[in-house]
Amino acid sequence: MSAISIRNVWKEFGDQIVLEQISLDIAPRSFVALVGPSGCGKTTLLRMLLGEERPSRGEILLNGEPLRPEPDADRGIVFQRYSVFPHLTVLQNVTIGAEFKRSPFLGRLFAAARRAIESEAQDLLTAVGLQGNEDKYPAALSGGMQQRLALAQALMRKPKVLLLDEPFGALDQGIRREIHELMLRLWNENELTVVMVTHDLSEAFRLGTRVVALERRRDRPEERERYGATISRDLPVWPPRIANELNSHRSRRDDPALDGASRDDPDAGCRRRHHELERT
Amino acid sequence: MSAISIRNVWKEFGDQIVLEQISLDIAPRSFVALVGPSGCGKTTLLRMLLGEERPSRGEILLNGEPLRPEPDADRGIVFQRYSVFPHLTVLQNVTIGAEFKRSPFLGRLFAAARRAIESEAQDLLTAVGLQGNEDKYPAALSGGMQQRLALAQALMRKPKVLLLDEPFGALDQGIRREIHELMLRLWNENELTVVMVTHDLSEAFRLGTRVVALERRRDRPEERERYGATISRDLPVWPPRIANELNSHRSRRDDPALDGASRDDPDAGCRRRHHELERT
Amino acid sequence: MRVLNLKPDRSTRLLLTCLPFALVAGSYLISSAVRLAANPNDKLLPSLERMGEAVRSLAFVADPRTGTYLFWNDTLMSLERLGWAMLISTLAALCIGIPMGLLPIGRALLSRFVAVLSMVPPLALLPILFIVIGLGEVSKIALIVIGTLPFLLRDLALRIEELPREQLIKAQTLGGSTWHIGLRVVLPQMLPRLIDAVRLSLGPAWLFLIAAEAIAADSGLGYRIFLVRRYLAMDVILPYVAWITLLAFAADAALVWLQRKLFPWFAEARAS
Amino acid sequence: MRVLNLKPDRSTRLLLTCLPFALVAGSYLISSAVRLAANPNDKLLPSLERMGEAVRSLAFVADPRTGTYLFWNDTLMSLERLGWAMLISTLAALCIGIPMGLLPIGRALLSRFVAVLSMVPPLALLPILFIVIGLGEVSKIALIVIGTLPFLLRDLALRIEELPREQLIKAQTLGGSTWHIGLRVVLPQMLPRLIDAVRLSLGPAWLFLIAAEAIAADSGLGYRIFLVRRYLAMDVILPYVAWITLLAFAADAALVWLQRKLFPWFAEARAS
Amino acid sequence: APKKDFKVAWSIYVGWMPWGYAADAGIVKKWASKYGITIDVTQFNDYAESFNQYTAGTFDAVTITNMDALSGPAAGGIDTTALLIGDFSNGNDAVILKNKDTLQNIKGQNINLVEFSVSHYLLARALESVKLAEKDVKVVNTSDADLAAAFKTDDVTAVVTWNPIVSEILASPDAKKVFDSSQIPGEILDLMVVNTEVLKDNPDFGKALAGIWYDTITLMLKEDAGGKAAREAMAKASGTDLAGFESQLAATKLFAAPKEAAAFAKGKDISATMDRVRTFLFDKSLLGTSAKSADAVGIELADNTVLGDGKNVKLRFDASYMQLAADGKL
Ligand SMILES: Nc1ncnc2c1ncn2[C@@H]1O[C@H](COP(=O)(O)OP(=O)(O)OP(=O)(O)O)[C@@H](O)[C@H]1O
Ligand SMILES: Nc1ncnc2c1ncn2[C@@H]1O[C@H](COP(=O)(O)OP(=O)(O)OP(=O)(O)O)[C@@H](O)[C@H]1O
Ligand SMILES: [Mg+2]
Ligand SMILES: [Mg+2]
Repeated sequence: MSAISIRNVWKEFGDQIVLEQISLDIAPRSFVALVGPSGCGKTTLLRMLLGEERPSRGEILLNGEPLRPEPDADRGIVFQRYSVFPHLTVLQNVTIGAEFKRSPFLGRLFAAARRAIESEAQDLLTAVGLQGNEDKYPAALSGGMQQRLALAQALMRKPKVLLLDEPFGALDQGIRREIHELMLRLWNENELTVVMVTHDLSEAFRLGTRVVALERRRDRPEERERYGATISRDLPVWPPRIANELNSHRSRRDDPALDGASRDDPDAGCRRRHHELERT
Repeated sequence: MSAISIRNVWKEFGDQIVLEQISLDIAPRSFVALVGPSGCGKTTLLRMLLGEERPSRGEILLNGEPLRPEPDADRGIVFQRYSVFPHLTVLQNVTIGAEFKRSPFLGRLFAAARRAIESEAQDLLTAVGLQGNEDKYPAALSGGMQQRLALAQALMRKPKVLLLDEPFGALDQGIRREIHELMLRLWNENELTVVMVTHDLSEAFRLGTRVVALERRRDRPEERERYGATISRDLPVWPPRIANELNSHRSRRDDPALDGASRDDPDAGCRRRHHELERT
Repeated sequence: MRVLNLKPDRSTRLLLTCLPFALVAGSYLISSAVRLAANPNDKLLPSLERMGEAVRSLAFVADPRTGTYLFWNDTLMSLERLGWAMLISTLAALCIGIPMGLLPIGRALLSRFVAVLSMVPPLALLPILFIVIGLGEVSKIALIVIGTLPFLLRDLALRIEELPREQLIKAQTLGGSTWHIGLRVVLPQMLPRLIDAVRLSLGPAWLFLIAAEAIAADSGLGYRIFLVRRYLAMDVILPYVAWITLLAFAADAALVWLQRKLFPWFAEARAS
Repeated sequence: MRVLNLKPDRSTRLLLTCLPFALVAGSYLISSAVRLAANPNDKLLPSLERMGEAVRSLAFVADPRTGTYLFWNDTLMSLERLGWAMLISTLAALCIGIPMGLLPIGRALLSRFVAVLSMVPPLALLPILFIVIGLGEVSKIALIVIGTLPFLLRDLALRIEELPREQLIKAQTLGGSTWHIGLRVVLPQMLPRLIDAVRLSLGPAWLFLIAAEAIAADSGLGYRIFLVRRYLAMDVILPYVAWITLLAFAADAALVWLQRKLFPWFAEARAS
Repeated sequence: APKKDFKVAWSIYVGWMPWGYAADAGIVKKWASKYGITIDVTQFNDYAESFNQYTAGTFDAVTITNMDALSGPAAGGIDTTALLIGDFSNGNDAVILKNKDTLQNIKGQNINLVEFSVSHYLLARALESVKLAEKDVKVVNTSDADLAAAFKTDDVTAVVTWNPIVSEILASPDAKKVFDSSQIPGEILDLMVVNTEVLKDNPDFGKALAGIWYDTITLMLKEDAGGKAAREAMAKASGTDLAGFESQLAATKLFAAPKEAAAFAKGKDISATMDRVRTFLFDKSLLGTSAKSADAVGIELADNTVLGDGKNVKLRFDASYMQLAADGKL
């Protein structure tokens, strides 16, 4: 499966301590929402999970093994912007991952092999609602469509872990709502552990199975350099939301994602948590 | 005062009709929120109010006089982005309007004249909550702070009409809420007629005294070119919100702005209107 | 109304565009007429007829010695040199510039070196160039390559560094190797940008071509200009300069067209 | 680990940076030694001592004819010409480029003209230039100005057009006149960008300087190089070329420093 | 107002170095003030540009060879007077082959030279002497400043050029001189020419130039400290050292005395030389596109006989100023 263990991780940039003493165990198939004030190190933590940065102290394990120290196909990522390749069409953006896998020299497939992955990619595009846009370039898509494309692209390589850095931060409110549903569905249907950074508390509570807040314990200007952020809250979301067991019959229990999205006031539960978070 | 009359205005770009038959009378001190789907011509209408574009047919009157056909100091504007000057400090961004007014050759004031307008600018900065940031450059400000600065900058020249084109569209939810309050306060305290374009219905209902929706009556692809958008809804906001009469005693009636912002569920009234708008 | 907001209509615009050209042409014709009135043999500012005649005899009368039409032969030779040089420059820029911009090791190895190289005045190094690669066509092409390559390299490396880091990371999370990333993420995005850089370096390229042809050649536009400069044959020089300008303009337009045609995604992506 | 992710540490980086320089120096020394062994009088690749000696006699022994130290005098003259030329170019670019980029009328009037002008190879027009403005310092400065100004103009106009339209409208709603906007909105934002453009055009500027000095001058770095070229005095040419490279580098670094110092807002604004 | 200010252009070449020295040493100033005029002496690095400027009218006088005087200013319609004959090339110009001893071997080779210059003329004369024609070789135009370096490459096997480049090239062991200007003495003349109209209106300008020239020559040829210092200064100014400069001087027949120069100007040889030169130039269509024959541009010799079109005399040899100098009447 795909459990992540963060064990007593510190991160320093030169003299500045950004994160201190982060320990977190993430169960397989969780959806962890990471919140916290701007500049507290959320992106830094994500980049460590990605392997782009290494912890200054401590270690990160993926399924008990030390993390590969560079980004790789077992961890997918969606950024707020620049996630898709502007020079590739929508379809090519999705197939490129498979092409990398199967064609070590050219990074490109032809004929039958190409058609096979294209049909796979088509399915993914349909799943994210981009069917019919295969031959467009990303610049011709709206922001929301680009983020859907980025999701499809990331899912093509079937990563065990999906990392999201404010993926919907630049989207309009209405579009955001739609894409939240999509996100929940994708999480539900794929064997994914998700870690998502967000600024938006209601988004965190709407999507996550668990909300983790990072915060600096001491935040006076003169202390900024010397003290990093650490985990200040770690709340399971209520009512508990569990991903669909894949390949088991679907009706075994309510689909929590669809349930969450169709309740009349989806924010009610969240609000309570909000207050809890804000009471500091 | 500052009444705006839009009289049977059409706007065409080449063969494409963007707006048709727009007629609208805007009372002094109103706060008109302009909503409508993307690309329906909201910005175009705003640009005509600004004088940057001229109507193809019809006319626009400001206090009964034809509008000056170019942007001028009687109409202020705040855009979603790029509103402030990156090469000027916060303080300079606010003073520059006054400098333009008083110094036709250098566009720059010195010594006592400078100090006078600087203190005026300081007051405005305090009003928008930017005190202490006078000497920073805009790049060092967050998005929300930049928009506050843009408001202060626009108010410095005491425009009769303030035009806003999705001024808060790029802001985070939390910051948006704060700046809404600020906006209502500024509208209330300055002798302003405001026209604001927004994508966000709840924002429209939270801020406006009147919500005007633009829409294309015929929107099939083959008709797009030949039919422009027109006003499909024109709703006063309930309960009616009236700007403070300036220089009259404040307690004469409830401050509607503060009232609106402090109610427990500010969206309740709006929701009803929402439904009305969506029932088309 | 502010001058800033005065938008001349189509015909006024056309008129304004033509105005400076007309002024230059007019002042040429007048000065030329004045000088020719004083000395009918004056060579500095020949009349239009003189230039036309010179062009006619170069372009449409075969040279008795070589049997070629000098004007066209010169053009062909120069364009060939320029074409080869720019091709080599561009390919070299891609082969060296991509590793240099993409890999931290490449950057450490080359960026300073290329920065220094780009400051060396190539004309001053001609003697060494001759010794190393001889005096034939190769040396002319080499001079242009040496003159343009450092700029192309630096520009390319810069553009690669400007690529959002997110893209490179994304490519890695899709399982791409360094080679994959260079080939399928960086290279195709650099091609249109390289065209922009080539457009910018065409000016210097012409300069170096003319300089190279001035130094040792038996044909070419620069050769002819410098040859006839010995007897101040401005009736040949001026049409040649005009022709070079036209060719440069055409090359530039062709590159713009090529960029739009080959990389339809680029214009949109750049705008956004 | 992917090569892409290999980040050499400080000392490796230093080593890598020095490597190509060392290679060039090494191969020079070896070839020089080989040639000198075959012919001790070989002038093409002089030994370091020879070059040192040549520099010493130029830099630290007064010229009997003029009583000056030739090396320093050459440097001074060249830098003076270059400095004046770039100053004039820059000022002219501002005075013409801002109206050209900002006003629709200016754009209609000049943009095509400058585009064509930038394609004219200035070297080919040298004789006319010398006639029109004489042979003094002015003509050398003029050649550099003519060679660099069209680029600066086009670049500046482009940068102005890249300014968000919102800024110009905002300035108008603050009551700014066209003059105000040019002076307080456009000009200050263009200055740091102009420094970038000047940095780019310094390379061509050196080229034109050397070309001008090669034809008509009695001092200057380019003059000296062309004078001693007849004797294949590489012991003078190579140090001069190295010196020019160093000067060019220093000028570039100075401009970068200036930009950072004078326009602290620019780096942040460009990054965002 | 009568013209008082005159401009003289000179370029760096062994036979013309005295002009630069004269300007630096104050000799120019001395003679100019004697005649109440000013003379501005400008140095060019690039020879062709110097006489182009003269042709275009920017200068009143220029140092030039007899051949370029005809193809440049004279063919360009500027009536020009050869005021001073300074020297003729007596070995300063040479045909050099790589690893071949005789001129015959030149057949079929690429010859690098400055096209249409005196080198080209020398080549034509050399070919003539072994019954070859220009079609038997291939001429490649090469800038003079780069010929020394070019000869070091394998591509280049034959060059024609002038000093100091000749001695530079001959320093390499594989270079063999197979023909030089000492075999056609008196054909390549180094002149100081003046715009005829200017000279006619201002004979003092001509007198001053003659005075400057012979003063300087006398000074530099003295075998004393002053002469050596002058030669050393000229050597440095031309980018070489004393020995190099003197070897170049040795290959130059400098007319030390004005008498000698005047006599040469009046001699018969010039007529034959100029006839050869104009035929050569006409063959190369360098007498102007409209020239129908070598007679198109008239040349007036010192004895007032005219070669070619008497109605279009543009180049005149005038011995009178040299004669004045010889007679000590300046
Ligand atoms: N490569 C780096 N070198 C030095 N400092 C860095 C680096 N990356 C991040 N930092 C610093 O680490 C701190 C945390 O940055 P990070 O981007 O992780 O914050 P964040 O929580 O993602 O903020 P935001 O919500 O604004 O995205 C910041 O103070 C930042 O300046
Ligand atoms: N200068 C112009 N020339 C031609 N067409 C234009 C111009 N400006 C706007 N349009 C067209 O007019 C229509 C309306 O554009 P406008 O920007 O006013 O829409 P909008 O309602 O502001 O959209 P959004 O909500 O996306 O900002 C669009 O179809 C656009 O393409
Ligand atoms: Mg972040
Ligand atoms: Mg809009």
